[in-house]
Amino acid sequence: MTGNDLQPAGSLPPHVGDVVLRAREIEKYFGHNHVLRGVNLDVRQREAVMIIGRSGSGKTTFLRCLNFLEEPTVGWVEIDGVRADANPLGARDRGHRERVRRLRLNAGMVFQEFNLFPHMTALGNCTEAPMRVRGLDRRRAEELADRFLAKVGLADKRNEYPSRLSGGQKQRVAIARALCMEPRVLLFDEPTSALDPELIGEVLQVMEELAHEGATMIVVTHEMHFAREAADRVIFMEEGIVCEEGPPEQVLNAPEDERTRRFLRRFLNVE
Amino acid sequence: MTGNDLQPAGSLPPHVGDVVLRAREIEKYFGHNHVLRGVNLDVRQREAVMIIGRSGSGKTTFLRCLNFLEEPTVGWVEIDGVRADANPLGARDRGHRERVRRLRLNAGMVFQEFNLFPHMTALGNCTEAPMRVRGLDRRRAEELADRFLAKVGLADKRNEYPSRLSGGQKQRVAIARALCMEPRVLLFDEPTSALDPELIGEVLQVMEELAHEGATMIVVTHEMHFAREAADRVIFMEEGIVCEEGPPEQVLNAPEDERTRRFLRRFLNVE
Amino acid sequence: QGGGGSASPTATTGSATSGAASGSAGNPNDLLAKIKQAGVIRVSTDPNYAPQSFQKPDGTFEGFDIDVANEVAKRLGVTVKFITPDFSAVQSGGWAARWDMSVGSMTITEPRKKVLDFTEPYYFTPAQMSASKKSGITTLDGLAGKKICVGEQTTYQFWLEGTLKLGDGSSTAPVPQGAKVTTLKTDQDCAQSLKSGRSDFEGWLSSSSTVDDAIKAGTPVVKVGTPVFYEPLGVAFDNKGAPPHSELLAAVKKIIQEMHADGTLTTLSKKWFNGADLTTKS
Amino acid sequence: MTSAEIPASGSGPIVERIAAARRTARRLWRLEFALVWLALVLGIVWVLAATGNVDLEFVQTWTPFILGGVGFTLLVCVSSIIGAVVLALLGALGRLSANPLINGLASFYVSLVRGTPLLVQIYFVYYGLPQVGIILDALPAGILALSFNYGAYMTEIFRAGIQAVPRGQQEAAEALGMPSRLVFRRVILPQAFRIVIPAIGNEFIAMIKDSSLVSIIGLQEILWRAGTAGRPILKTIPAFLIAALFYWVLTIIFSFFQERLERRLARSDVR
Amino acid sequence: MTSAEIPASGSGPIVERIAAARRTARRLWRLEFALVWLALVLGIVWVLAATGNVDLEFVQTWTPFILGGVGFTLLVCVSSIIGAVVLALLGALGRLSANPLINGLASFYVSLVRGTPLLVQIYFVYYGLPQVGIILDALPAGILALSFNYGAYMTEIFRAGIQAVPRGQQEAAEALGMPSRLVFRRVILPQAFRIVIPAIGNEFIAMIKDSSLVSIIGLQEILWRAGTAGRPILKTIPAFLIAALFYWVLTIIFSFFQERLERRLARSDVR
Ligand SMILES: Nc1ncnc2c1ncn2[C@@H]1O[C@H](COP(=O)(O)OP(=O)(O)OP(=O)(O)O)[C@@H](O)[C@H]1O
Ligand SMILES: Nc1ncnc2c1ncn2[C@@H]1O[C@H](COP(=O)(O)OP(=O)(O)OP(=O)(O)O)[C@@H](O)[C@H]1O
Ligand SMILES: [Mg+2]
Ligand SMILES: [Mg+2]
Repeated sequence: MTGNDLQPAGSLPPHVGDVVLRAREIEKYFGHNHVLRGVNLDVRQREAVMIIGRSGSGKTTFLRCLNFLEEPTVGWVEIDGVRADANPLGARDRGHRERVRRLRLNAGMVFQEFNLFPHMTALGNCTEAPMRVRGLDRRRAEELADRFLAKVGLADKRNEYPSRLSGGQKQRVAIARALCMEPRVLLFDEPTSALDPELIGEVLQVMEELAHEGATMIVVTHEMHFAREAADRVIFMEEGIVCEEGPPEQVLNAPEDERTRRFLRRFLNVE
Repeated sequence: MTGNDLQPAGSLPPHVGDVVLRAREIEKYFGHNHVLRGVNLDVRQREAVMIIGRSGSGKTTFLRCLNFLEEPTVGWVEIDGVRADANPLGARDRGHRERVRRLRLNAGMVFQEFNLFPHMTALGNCTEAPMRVRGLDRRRAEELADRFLAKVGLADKRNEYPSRLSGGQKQRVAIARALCMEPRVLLFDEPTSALDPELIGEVLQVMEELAHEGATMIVVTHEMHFAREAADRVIFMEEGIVCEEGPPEQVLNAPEDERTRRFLRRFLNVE
Repeated sequence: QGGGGSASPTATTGSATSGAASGSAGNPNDLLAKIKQAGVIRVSTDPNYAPQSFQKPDGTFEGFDIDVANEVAKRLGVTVKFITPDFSAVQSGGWAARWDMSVGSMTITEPRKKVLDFTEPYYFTPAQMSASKKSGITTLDGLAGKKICVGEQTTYQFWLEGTLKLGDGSSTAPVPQGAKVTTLKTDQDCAQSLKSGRSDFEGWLSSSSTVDDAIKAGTPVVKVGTPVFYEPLGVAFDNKGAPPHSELLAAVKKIIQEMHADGTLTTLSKKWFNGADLTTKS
Repeated sequence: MTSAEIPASGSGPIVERIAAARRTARRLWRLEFALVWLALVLGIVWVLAATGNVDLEFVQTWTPFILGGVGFTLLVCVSSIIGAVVLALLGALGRLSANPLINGLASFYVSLVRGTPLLVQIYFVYYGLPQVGIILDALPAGILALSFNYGAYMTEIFRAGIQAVPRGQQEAAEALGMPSRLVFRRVILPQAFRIVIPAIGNEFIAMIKDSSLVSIIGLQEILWRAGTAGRPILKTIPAFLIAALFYWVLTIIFSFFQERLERRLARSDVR
Repeated sequence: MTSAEIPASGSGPIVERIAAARRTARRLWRLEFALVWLALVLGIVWVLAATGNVDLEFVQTWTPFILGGVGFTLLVCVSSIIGAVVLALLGALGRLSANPLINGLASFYVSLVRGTPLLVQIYFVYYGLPQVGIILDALPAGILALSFNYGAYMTEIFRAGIQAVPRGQQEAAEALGMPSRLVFRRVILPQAFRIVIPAIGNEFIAMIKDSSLVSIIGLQEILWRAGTAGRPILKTIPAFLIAALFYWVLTIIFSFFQERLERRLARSDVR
């Protein structure tokens, strides 16, 4: 292992294990816009990390840098022993692309807009990558898919096309699709913000279960209630850096940083 | 006036005036789907009515029936003395269309998705209908528009095109656009649900001000906090009928109807 | 098809066959040998020109050119396969061996002789001037200063423009003073234009048989004057075609001479051109 | 019919009465529509007959001959459209390639072929290529020229189709660790195909008529046969009318199937 | 270039170094791209020269004559495109009309004209209409036929464009009390126009070449002049090449302006 482990602020919950994801000194420029200014993160097994912060603070960008959907300008990411370095001009560098691809195998991503494949059924969405990337045969891939579809409560929708699912159901299929790759870490970007209030419950419930069952996950969210209940650690970002970090009780109830306090005040006002 | 006034449940707040909007026995079928099953509503001047209810209960459909964007199957609506009757096959009936058009002049609508005209500036959006429908000359229309744009805090954005405005700014322009027709009643359909949490505050603030200044408005909303603070009356709909109706403290804190209780429980759980 | 074949004496056919046989003894690479081996000669034709070449409703070809081609093939001991490329491609040479011979009433002109090899003329078409009835013109001189319609890129157009050089060196009548040229896609389009009731031009120049047919079909025109020139029309070969074709050329030249001599061509001409013998200029 | 009567008259539930009235109205509409077409067709036939362009004897004699070109036209079109789709796929990949060599080749092809007339291209393939030793028969030459020509136009259609697949689809596939070839083949292409089907249908209809240009190299398709039949006897107009009728019928038949296909795809295409 | 060097070498802030590297790479890309085109053009010229198709004397003598057709082609195209746009607007309105008479007329027009070859239509206008007493000169006849033909295709483009304007735009305008004519003229049409500009550009490019068909009625446009110049001296291929070059240049010039227009519109078109 290359990186020296970071000492997380506050004590660790007892159920967490070894570090599975390391991100070091992640910086990201969009043109001259310095969006991430050196972010470090260690995530341990079975840990649920929630990232909060105001709009434009760089939360989404950071999450996308973790699996290189956005190429960081500086820094590196290591997931389960696969490390990829920032390579801002590496679009045509085959070695880099292959490293990134292997890194992604261990990082399941659930998008805000679901991004299900509309031409495949729920089952097809879940078996496509396991069969073609992990090389499972159809029978085993379908077993796996059925197991995870059942876990998110959609066993009976396995043969539906996405166009016939509700928003909450779509988001749950997206979660199942990510789970079917059996990744070490799950990345969620505001998984409920495209849903209407009725559907949010469905998805949050599944995520809470995942957290309690010990999935390792990093979640960008605006749902403070959810963060309070399901997070092992909350990270507050502002202008591309981590301002405050610690157990939810501490960050959400007794923030030390002035900016965190201001943010939470504004936020709770609206709700 | 045709309709006998309904007796609203609970006592009326002191600031309200005469009835300006009457809707009687509104029923609506989509094909065989009976979405509204006879809804009655009287709204008095300076009253702020909020409609809540679960997804699919018919809130949007009812609001759209009020200004005939959706043609009701049965019933009638009267706004400020202009009455239009349900005429489900009246698409080619000129008299009906003209009546509906006059009725709409007194009912400003603010859409969930803003629906600003992308090829006109904020000012253009606000002056278009006053000039061409109300027949104001350009100077007077612009005066009016500037006044309302200032009211929603966008005096400096008058010459911007919608594509260069944030979501909250767009929604506020949409409110100013509706205000420029100086309608008797304002209809809002979930005016904040297309906005991200940061932008919701902007819009709710403007609406709260409008309510306090005595605008007559009907708002479909999921923002319970907002309903509690700004509503004179809250209506709970379920399966196309009004289940419960009354001052916000009563409906939201001590609902009588079992369905309302269940809804509020679910809802507050999520938040 | 083509009753012309039966009109030819059997003896002539026999002698031609023997002549061709001696040719094949010559160069086995010559086009002639290849054609004989295949038993088929590919002949280009443009079936837009009755009575020289047109199609029957069943798709088979008929007309004067068709009969001539069939007779030539018969005397070579082979059968004909007709091909219908655009005329402009036939006259420009460079056939890429897609067809072997053109029996398409092609006027022998000096420029064409640079890219094509011609036989002697197998007949001559009189170029007949006509005038629309509406114009009231009845003489060639009456067309001075008037508009005359011709098919695009025809010898008629070149004559009107003063650039026509006939390959047999024969002379042509003088062009009416100040006549202006109007072109349409084909000769028939000129007739179609008049028949539709248009009056974009007063005169029309085409072959006498085309003019006759148009008059028969009700086109409001009258013939004016005698033919302004006689086009010599020959059988043509691509002169830079890949397989050498000198033996084929010689054989066909000989056959055309024989057909002139034994009256076959005269018979065919009379059959197709309302009894007129166009095998000589007269 | 005036719509006011409908809800009042008749018996049974209102929804049935409205549905019945709608059905009647729709049937009436279709009838009127059909009558307009009928009247127009008859009008055209009448004018043609009155001007002596409908010559029954000519029609009887020559229709089979002209009809003989239909098979030919279809053979040319179907082969060419297949060729064009293959070329267009390669072209679109090239136009989207990051490799300047491939991109340059593809965009040169599109520019050159779209920039020059089909007639010249056909002429060139048939009469020009032999100069460099490539001698093609008329049929393959015609198909080749049409394929290249339509391939260039369809390259742009495919490119637009591929670009219209939402970016999130690619990201979702990449996040699952799929290599780029697989992403293209399994995720992008199937969705792009659905998008471009209507445009490809249009091209096919256009090609049915453009294919008449191959007559310049001696292919006896419909229009050429019509000209040949009509010209020598100065009946070009009746002959062309027969040809036009065949083309029209062909496109109507084809449009019918195209619409059905589109509607089928549209059903499962809703995202 | 391998990308690993870039961030390491050079001085100044990393963002400058990356930007510089990107610029270099982009410049190199453009250079390679331009070289590919240059090589292809030279290659074509070389092959043509080698096969004796570039005859400088012929080019010198005849280019001015063929060039004389450019003005003619442009005159025909520009007039026709204007006529086509007018017809297409009327056609699209008709195709969207609820009136069966108008709808029937419009759809008949589209079906008939799209279903038959342009060549036949030109022929018919020139030789057929005189039979009913309408005698047009070649130029107006050609423009009329082209206008009708392209008008039919563009009807469908306009219809799609109008239908692509989001439904919410119409509802917003109606809710402001605008009568339907005003809604169409002020809200729908301006937005539809922006949507269809690229498609209209394509049609114009196609028309530049299709206009060569008007030579059938003796109009001396580019291709006809090329044929006239080349045929008597048996140089059809060189003549056609000159014509093709003119067409190509015309479309390149036109495409350039079209792309600029599209880019300008795209900027303000973001909703
Ligand atoms: N593709 C991009 N190109 C240029 N700038 C971008 C891009 N994506 C994001 N940005 C900018 O980067 C900054 C951070 O964006 P980011 O999406 O990470 O914020 P966020 O914290 O996720 O906000 P939100 O809560 O609104 O989703 C913003 O200023 C944004 O404008
Ligand atoms: N245009 C339509 N055609 C057919 N059915 C419709 C249409 N619009 C709405 N419906 C149906 O009518 C019912 C009520 O829909 P409506 O949009 O009024 O609900 P809502 O209370 O506004 O819900 P939400 O809170 O999700 O917006 C739903 O069952 C819906 O499926
Ligand atoms: Mg974000
Ligand atoms: Mg709603």
